[in-house]
This record gives sequence, structure tokens and C-alpha cells, in this order.
Amino acid sequence: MGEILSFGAASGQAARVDTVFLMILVIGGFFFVLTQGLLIYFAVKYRRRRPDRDNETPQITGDYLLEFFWILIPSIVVVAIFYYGWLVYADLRIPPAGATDVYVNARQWMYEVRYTDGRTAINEIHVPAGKPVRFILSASDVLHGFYLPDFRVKMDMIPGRTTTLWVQPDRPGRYPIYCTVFCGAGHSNMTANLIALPPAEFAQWEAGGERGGPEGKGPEALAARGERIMKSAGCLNCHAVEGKKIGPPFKGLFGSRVTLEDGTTVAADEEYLRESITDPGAKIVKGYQNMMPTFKTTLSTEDVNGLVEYIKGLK
Amino acid sequence: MSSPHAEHGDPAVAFETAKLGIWTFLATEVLLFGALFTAYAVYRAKFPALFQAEHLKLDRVLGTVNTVVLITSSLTVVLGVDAVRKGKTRLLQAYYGATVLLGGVFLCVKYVEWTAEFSHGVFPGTNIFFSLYFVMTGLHGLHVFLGMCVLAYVVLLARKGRLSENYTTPVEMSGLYWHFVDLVWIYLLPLLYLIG
Amino acid sequence: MNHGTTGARRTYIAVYAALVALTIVTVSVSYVDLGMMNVVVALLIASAKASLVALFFMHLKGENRLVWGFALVPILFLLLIIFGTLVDTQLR
Amino acid sequence: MTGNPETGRGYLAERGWRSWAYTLDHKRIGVMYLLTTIAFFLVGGVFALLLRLELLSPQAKYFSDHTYNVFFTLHGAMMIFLFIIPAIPSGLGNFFIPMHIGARDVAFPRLNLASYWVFVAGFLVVLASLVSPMDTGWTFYTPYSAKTGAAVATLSFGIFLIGMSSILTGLNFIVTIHKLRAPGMSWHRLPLFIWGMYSTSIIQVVATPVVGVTFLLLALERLVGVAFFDPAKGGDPVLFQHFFWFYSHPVVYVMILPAMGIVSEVIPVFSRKPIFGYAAIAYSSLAIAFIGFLVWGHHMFTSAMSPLANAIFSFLTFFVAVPTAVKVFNWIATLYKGSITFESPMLYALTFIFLFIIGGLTGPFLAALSTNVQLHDTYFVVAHFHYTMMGGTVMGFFAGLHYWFPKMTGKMLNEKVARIAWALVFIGFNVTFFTMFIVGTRGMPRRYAEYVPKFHAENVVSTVGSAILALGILVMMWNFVQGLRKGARAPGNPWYALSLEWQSASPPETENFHEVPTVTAWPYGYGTPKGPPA
Repeated sequence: MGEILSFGAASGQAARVDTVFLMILVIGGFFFVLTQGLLIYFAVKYRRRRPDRDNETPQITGDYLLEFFWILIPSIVVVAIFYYGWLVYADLRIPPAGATDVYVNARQWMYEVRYTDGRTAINEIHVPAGKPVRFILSASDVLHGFYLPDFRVKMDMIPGRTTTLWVQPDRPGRYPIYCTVFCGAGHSNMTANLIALPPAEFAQWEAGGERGGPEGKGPEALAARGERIMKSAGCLNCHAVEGKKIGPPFKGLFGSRVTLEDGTTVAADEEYLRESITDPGAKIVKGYQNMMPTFKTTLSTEDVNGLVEYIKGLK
Repeated sequence: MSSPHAEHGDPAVAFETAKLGIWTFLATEVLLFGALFTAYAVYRAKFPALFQAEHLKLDRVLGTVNTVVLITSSLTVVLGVDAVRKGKTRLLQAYYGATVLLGGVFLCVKYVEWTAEFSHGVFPGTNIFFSLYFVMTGLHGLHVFLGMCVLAYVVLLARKGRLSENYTTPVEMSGLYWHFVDLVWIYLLPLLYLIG
Repeated sequence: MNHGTTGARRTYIAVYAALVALTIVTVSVSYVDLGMMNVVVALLIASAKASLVALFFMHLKGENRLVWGFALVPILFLLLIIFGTLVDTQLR
Repeated sequence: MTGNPETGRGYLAERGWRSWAYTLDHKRIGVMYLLTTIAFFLVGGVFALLLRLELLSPQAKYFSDHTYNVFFTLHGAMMIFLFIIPAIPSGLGNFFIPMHIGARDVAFPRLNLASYWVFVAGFLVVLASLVSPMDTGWTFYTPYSAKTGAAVATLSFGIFLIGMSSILTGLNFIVTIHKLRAPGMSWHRLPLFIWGMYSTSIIQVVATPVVGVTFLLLALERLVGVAFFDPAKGGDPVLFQHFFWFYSHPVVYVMILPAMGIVSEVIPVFSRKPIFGYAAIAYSSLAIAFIGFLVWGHHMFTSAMSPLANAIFSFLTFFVAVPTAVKVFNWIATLYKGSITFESPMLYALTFIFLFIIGGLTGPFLAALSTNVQLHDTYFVVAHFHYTMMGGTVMGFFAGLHYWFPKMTGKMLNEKVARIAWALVFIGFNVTFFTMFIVGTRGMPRRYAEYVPKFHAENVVSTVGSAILALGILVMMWNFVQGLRKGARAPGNPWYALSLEWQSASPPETENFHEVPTVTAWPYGYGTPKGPPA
């Protein structure tokens, strides 16, 4: 039974989703037995036994008290289900502090993985078990999905936007990732694996040579790439790391709340940083002019991710 | 082609039925344009600067002229309805004929605007603002064109002597449609030309 | 009858004059920078014009409740789609 | 009470294709709709069987992945746009709305005929799109639908036309129900089928234009590159989903409400009891139609909507459950102390309730945010959808077909064959779709041509079920054909029902009634106040 209901959650969060599932299953089961039981019981009990006698039924046309209660009780039940469903969901959306960030970009039909130290991989994500990991999701061509059934979570990957999702694998293991938004001929083969390693093995893998070390000819760390792009793309002509220039400063920006010109505030997360680079006019910070050009076509997704990662480091 | 049930016994009931029909139809039209107004609201909130910059490329004077043209056409329509209610079908033909002409003027002005925009290298795919502009005014223009056809048909009916103070249904129904088209433009003018 | 319709004609022409006047006002206001108020003013004027057209030209003023219902219900759904969508796009 | 003894050919008397193609008779238009939509039901069913065939093995075996994708797109698009949306409203609704309210025809007969031919034009355009068949799923999500090589613009235009036909039909029905009721037919004497159809028509009129514009914009994006949904130009692909679901969520109520109406007609007739809680059933139809407009966002919980939007849409979604539950309780209460017989219409009506309860009770899993995130886009959704739409709407449609077959054709069906077909459909349906709940909970995503071997067993069971289901439907169709050819003459009122359509001949005359009836009571006056009559 456990296997059938896919219990064996891979994280504490998944187990909490399962409790919501179970709660709805029990409530649903109760109403199932009640309604189907009465349906079948009435159908059998009140079947016509004497074909010749026709109109022998009482003229019951309603009962206001009964109807009032069967409007009231479902209303209360559904509000309760909503509340628990929402509570668990709301908790699940907030990642714990200290999560490892992994950038995942989807294209037809693969997942391109980039770690913050610059290493890349296709369709395989190595993470340490027992620690939270946060995926920063983007897509190059069409909508894709990022579904981890063992963790009971999924998130769409949307071109032109950045979405996030986090999990914390309790145990080492190999967990499948499926694409859930139809994306063309290769949709059903667009799968990947989340490989959670025991901390020691993970350290070994991280240091291991098969993917090239962080120095030398190996790939550049994302933040380093961002620092390079920041100089070469001319960001620092108008922005300073610290202190107001033509544009707002970067230090301490990530994770803060930014006040916009119309008085509203937004959280400076990955999506905000990405949008401010590719579509600078969308959110104007209070006290600044809308004059930055878009870097949508000049910078690649990698470059933008690098900048985001670099700015995140400027605490 | 006989229609055994097409006519309702009581002309007053038939008129009320037709009126309810046309109002229901207008309800669908509200939502047809409604989707575009929603897109407008979403993108204007998202790209205020773009809308501010791009709407200045439109010709505010021509937009205003067209508004007056369309309002005038609404007046001629309502005077036409008034005429047929009094049984003055010749007057109705004059008023509805004038409306068709005004509709034509509206479309000509629209044509001038679009040509100018195309020649400035502005196309429906240029950016969100112009996508909205061309689709909204295009769909509205299509409605104006269809309205002109319907009104011309009503003039034809009047010429054939089919209309009288006892049978005004086609006149009133087409009139309601025309006013609705005018009503949509009343919102398009400020949204596209004035506040962008 | 005759008197009534002459009165009606007079009303139509008055409404027409009001519509043209409001058009002139809204276009003139658009040259003045009022910040966010430009949108509000423009939409208020447009709604005033639309109400005039609906009430007098479309004769909604003299209609029964049923027709009023048919005229107002779609507006409810229009507001629904606009605000339902904005709740997402504005608060992402 | 026992109906008109006449046994002529009624409205079917005139022969020749012109008598059909140019007809303004709502009954003939209804019959044309029924035949057309049933044909599409069968074609869509064949696609479903091909899908199940391919899923017998985890790896692609019979078709390429692309072909599979085309099949599920065509299955979805045909079943939704060409069968289930028009079948009950335009088919049975056209035939029975005027008869139920004691009218001679709908308010605008010419518009009615036009709407049928617009529908035909629509499906011809849809057929034309098969030169480069669609592979996007019936949801047409951008940007994939804007990029794929398939004939998206053509199909969009076809569906635009079908939507137009749907709007015209809805408009016609709203005005008909308002203006053409027989003398004495007050709102609270309307049959509940009419309440369902009225609510459905409102949705058709208000929601369909939105999807019409959406498809227009999609076609324009492909043709002239407008930027509405194109992320490269600042457009928002999620806005497409908002527009699409603003229509496509309420439209499931376009499908289910008339079916609920049919069930509300059939249950009292075969229980010989007045419907329990008439007003609650009638107004819950309107409530479902209205609340249905407030919940479209629940299709987008994983589309990165704002947290507030997620919470609001989740909260409101749960309130669809209340009026739906009220209906189910009322139907069950109607059975209480009845005198129930189990002819095929009743069997399908009870099956509707049985399956719809399962469909309904699996709804909260998808309405609650945390479980939705888990189950979204898995086979759980496929199962839930088919339990409500096939187990609900289609069973209601079958109930209606069996119930009104004698009235429409003047022939009786073979009851024994009908019951065999019913048993096969019931078993096949549950075997096919209940397994999908399990495989979905275990994490199998939908729209997968190939899948990992751990889902193999469920898929085999499901395919076996689909074969049984298909066999049941074949037997049913055969029974219809046999009934038409050799069925016994139907009396005017074989089920001893009280609603107005049964007070005409079978099949009805072109004019429906010799005299427009004057209504003095509601149509559910079964039973006696004090128990058995003397």
C-alpha cells in the first residue's frame, strides 16, 4: 500500500505534503462511503417490487433544515482542507538559510546544470544529502517543467523568467526529475536525476578531477564570470558596488527590499535581478531615472546568471 | 424556404426578443474586447515607460478627429431610429446613409494612420504597445466595417419599403450594435492615444 | 407622440454636444502632465461618455430591469478577468 | 398523461437532404448536431485507443513520439471542442429546450441553423489543419504553440469558428428561455434540465469570446509576430494561460451542467418521486456557473503565479465543491422511499452519480495547494478529469440519449442489449481510469509517449480497461442502429414522465404541440401526499 500511494517521501517537506494528502483521503473516504453507501442502499431498498403499483411514493419535495446542513458542513470541511493545504504550501515555498544554489536551464530536450563554481553538467545534479538545495530555474525556448516526484514538488520553467524551487534530500539516493509541461517531440524523454551523495562522497566528487577543478583550464566559477562580465559589459560605468552613482549600488542588494518609484517595495531576488538586467524599465528604483538600456540581447543566460551570482556575493 | 415558426405572433414580443438577443450579443462583444483590455492593463502596468514613449508616436489629432467622426455617426444613427419610429423611412435612409459614409471616413483616417506608421517602420510585431495598438484598432476597425455592411443592408430594406413605424426591429438592433462600436472607441482613444 | 420625439431629438443633440465637449476636454487634459492622475481622469471622462451613449443613444434609460441586467452582467465578468489576472501579474 | 397516441413520422416526415440542410426546425438541427458530435466522439475514441495501445509498452513501439503527441492532441481537441462542448447543449439542448418550455421553436431559428453550419465550417477547417497536424496538446500553451511547425493558425481559426457557433447557440437559448416559455411556465416550474442549460448558455456567451481572442492572438503571433505571448519581445506566456483558462475552466461546467440537468430529469421519473430540493438544484446550477469563473487560476499553481493569486484561486476553487455536493445529496435524497426501476436511462444516471462522486472527491487533492503541486500534470489529473467529464458528462449524455431516444426517433431501444452495453461501459471505465489515479500519485507525468518501467503494470491494466470500454460503446452504438431499424414503435410517453416534451407525439410533429400548452404545475408531481392511492 505504501508503495502504491508512493509513500517513502525523500524529504521532511514531502512527508508533510503526504499528511495533507492523507487528510484529504480520509475526509474524501468518509464522504465516499457515506454517499455511495446511501446511493446503493436506497437503490436496492427502494427498488420497485410490485410492477403494477405505480404512484405509491410519498411526495417529499425537500427539507430546508437538512439542506441547510449539507450546505454548511461541506463549506466548513473545504475551508479546513484549504487552510492545511495552503499552510504546508506556504512553508514549502520559503527556502531555509544556507541552501546550495544550482542553476538549471531547460531547453528542448535537456536540463543544463551549472553549479556556482562554474562546473556544468547535463541531466545530472549532484548535491549533498541532508542539506537544502535551491534550484534557480530558467528556460531557453519553450515552457518546461521540473518535477521531483519523491519530493512532491514541481515548478514550471518559463522562458524570460526565473523561478525557484528547493528540496532537502534526507537520504542519499538517485531521484528522478521529469519534465511536466509538454514541450515537443522529446517531452517524455526529458528526464534528469538528482543524485544526493553522503557528505563525504560529495566532498570527494566536488574535489574530483572528472569535471575539472575550479582553477586552471577548468570552467570559470559563476561569480567570477559575473565579475568579469560586470567590467566588460560596462555595468560599472553607471553602477558602483558601493554608493549611489547613476544607478543604484550592488552591495547588500540581494535579499533586501527595494522601494520603487511608485512607493511599492519588491524583494531583490534572482528574478528581480534578472529582470533588471534584461528589462530595466520594468521596475524603477525610487530616486533613479529610467535610462538603462536592456541587455537582453547582448548577454547570454549564462552571463546573466553569472552577474546574478556575483551580485549575490556582494554582501 | 418556408419558416413555420420563424415569426412570433405578437410583433411587440418579437421586438423584445430581438432586443434581448442583441444585448446578449453585445455581452459577448464586451468580453471579446475585454481580453484585449486585460492584456492592455497587464502590460501597461508592466512597461509604463514603454507605453509612455511609444504612444507619443501616434497621431493624437487624427485620433481626436476620428472620435468626433464616430460620435457624429452615433448621433445620425439615433436620429435615424427616431425617424423610423415616426414612420419617416426616407429620413431614416438619409441618416443611415450618412452613418455609413462617416464609418467610411473613419476607416479612411485609420488607413492613413496605419500607412504612416508602417512607413515609419512600426509594425504589429514591433513591441507590446504596437501589438496592442494594431490588434485593438484592427479588431475595432473590423467591427466598424461589419457595422457599415449591416447599416447599408438596413438602408436597402428601407428602400424596398420593408420598414415602417410598425416594424423597426432591424433599424433599432443595428443601431444598438453601432453605438456599441462607438462605445469601444471611446475607451480606445484615451488608452492608446492619450495616456499610452 | 410628435411632441415626445421632438423632445427626444433635442436630447440627442444635447448629448452629442456633451460628448464632443468631453472629447475636447480629455484631449486637452492629455497635454497636461498630472502623473498617475492622467489615467484616472481619462478613464473617468471615457466612462462618462460611455454612460451617455448607453443611457440615451442606446435607450438604456427607459429599459426594464431585464435589459439592464443583460447590459451590466458582462461588465462584472470583464472586471473579473481584469482583476483576476492582475492579482497574479502585479504581485509576482 | 400517457401521451399522444399518434404514431406518424412527425418531424421526420419530409425526406431529402435539402429538408435537412435548410431546415429551421430546432429538432432537426438538434439531430444533425447529435449525429455530427457522436461521429467525433467515435473518432476521438479511436485516438484514445491508439494512445492506450502505445502505452502498453514503456518504450515507443507502434508510433513515434511525435505521432503519439499528435494523437493525444487530436484526442483532446476533438473530444473537447467537437464532441463534449456541443453534444449536450447543441444536440439534446436544441431538441428539447423548446419542447421542455412549451415553445414551437427557439427564439432565432435562422441563427440556429447558421450556428450549425458555422460549426461544420469550423470542423472542416480543423480537418484542413491535419495536413500538418497539431502536436501541442489541446491546451495550445505558448511559446511551444507559437514555434512548432504544425498548422496552429489553421486549427486556431477552426476552433474560433466552433466557438462562434457555441456563442450563437448559447445566445439563442438564453433568449428562448427568457421569452418563449409557455403560459404558466414560471421560472420555478422550469424543468431542471432547462436550469442547467440556462447556466451553461451564460458561460458560453461570456467565456467563449475570450478564448476566441486568445486563439486569434496566437494565430497573429505566428502570422505577423505580435508580441502578446512572446517572451523574446516582453510578452508573457503565462498570460496566455490566464486567457485560456478563463474560458477553459468555466467550459467544463458548460459540459457538466446540462448533464446534471439530464440526471435531475431522469432520477425522479424512474423513482416515481418528486425531485428533492428543486430550488437548491436549480440555483446551484447558477452558482456553479458563477463560481466557475472565479477559479481558473488553479490550473496554474505551478506556473509561478503570485503567492496571493495562488491562495485566492485555491480558496475559491473549494467552493465549487459546495453546490456540486448539494446536487449529489439532493439526487440521493430523491431516491429515498422511491419506487425505483432500472431501465437504461436510470442505470446511466445512477452511474453518473457514482462516478461523479469519485471525480468530485478527488477534486480537493487538486484544489489544495500543496497536493496540487505534487499531482499537477500527472495522471492523477487525467483520471480526475475523465471521472468528471467522461464519468460525469458522457454518462449523463448516454442517460439522455437512452431517455429521449423514443421521443426523438419514435422507436424503442432493446433494453437487454442496452444493459449489456452499460455493464461493459461501467466496468471498462473504472478499470481504465481508476488505475490512473494510482499511477499519477506514484508520479507518472501526463503526455508521455514513453515512461519508466515502474509504471508498466498500471498502464497495461488501463489499456485492458479501455478495450472493455470501447466494446461497451460499440454495443451501445449497435443498439442505437438496431433500434432505429427495427425498434418497436414508441408510445408518446413510454416512461410516464410529466415534463412537457412527453406530451407530444413520438416523434413529435414539426410544430411540437398541436396547441401551445398552458402550464399549471411543475414537472415533478410524482407520488402522492398521503401514500398509496386507493
